[in-house]
Amino acid sequence: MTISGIIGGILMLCGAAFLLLAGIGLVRMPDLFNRIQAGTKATTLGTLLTLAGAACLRPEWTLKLLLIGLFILLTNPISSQVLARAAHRTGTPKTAGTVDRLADDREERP
Amino acid sequence: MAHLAMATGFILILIGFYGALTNRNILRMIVAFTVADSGVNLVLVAVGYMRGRTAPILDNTVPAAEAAARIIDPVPQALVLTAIVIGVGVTALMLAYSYKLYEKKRTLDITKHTELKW
Amino acid sequence: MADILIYIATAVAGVAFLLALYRFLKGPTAADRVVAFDTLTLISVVFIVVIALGEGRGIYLDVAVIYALLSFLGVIAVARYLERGL
Amino acid sequence: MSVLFLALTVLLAVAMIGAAFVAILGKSMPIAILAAGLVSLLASVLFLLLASPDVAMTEAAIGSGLTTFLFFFILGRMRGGEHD
Repeated sequence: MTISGIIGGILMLCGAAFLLLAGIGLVRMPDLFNRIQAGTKATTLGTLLTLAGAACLRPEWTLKLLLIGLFILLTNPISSQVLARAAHRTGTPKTAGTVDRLADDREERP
Repeated sequence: MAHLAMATGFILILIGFYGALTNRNILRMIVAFTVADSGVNLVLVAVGYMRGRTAPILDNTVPAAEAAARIIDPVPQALVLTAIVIGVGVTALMLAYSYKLYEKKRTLDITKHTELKW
Repeated sequence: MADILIYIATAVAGVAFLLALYRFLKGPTAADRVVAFDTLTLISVVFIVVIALGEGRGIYLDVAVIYALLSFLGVIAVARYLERGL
Repeated sequence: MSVLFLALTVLLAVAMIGAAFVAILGKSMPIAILAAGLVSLLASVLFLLLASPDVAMTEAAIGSGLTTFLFFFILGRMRGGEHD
């Protein structure tokens, strides 16, 4: 029942709320690229907030939690970018009304 | 908790054997064996679990003086550690044989490979 | 107080886990399932941190380090395969 | 905390059985391999709940990372013929 414990709990709750938003976006979004948007950005922020909350609850674990956060911050954008590139190259169907400047450029200058 | 994990392991073993017996594609059969392998490891770890105890690694929270009353048995964990490593070796061997079979006949259907010798 | 907040946070993360699992089981294309796989891995990292807090052992966090590094490898392998590159 | 751990065990068990059914009955080969990798990855969280972090580390590294990579390597070499 200290002040840092309550701050840590609230940070963990915020992180879990972002994870829930990512889950809802993963179910409700219409096509693949929107799902990549929801499923990697929101989970990165949610996991980092949860790690910060755990660091407030247990200050002696801060170094290890910082290492985990660094790895997530390095690897998660790379994986989402590689996945989006693969999906774009294999011609995944997009929802109606999508503006695709990359495909237009490829058609003009093959 | 340990009983639930053990039940999950047995269900995974049954699902894996069902898939290995009913699929015709060789790669599908290897994937099903991998699932059954995970189930076997889960059952072995769940056998060694004791309620209310913690992991057998000594550090500040578990000093060596009171370790015997607070840690679980490390022998099943050592067995499972060996089983995981041997499992990946067996999987690699099966994949190498499936690749040789594919090079020979250009198909992965198990009913097309009926010779006793190749 | 902090315990109750951790309980609620884990319950909310569990709901997110179920939603991502629904997308993994149903997803129309393979790439949808890869996105759901990535999300499930990150929610599992949160679960590992909660388990380490509950047991009070700092050694459990090493598993989360391995997780954060190796989920990346699986996603990269699938994406390179889908791109006809591997 | 034991109620929380029991609820996590139920959640992971349901997810593992669902992923195992996808691995057996899924339509295409990459989906089946990915689902088998998910079974290994969730099994490693369950190993951690059963108080064995060393087994969890090995399972996450070998069962999920190396096995998935091996399967996709072989599947990429076999491209061109019929898989199913």
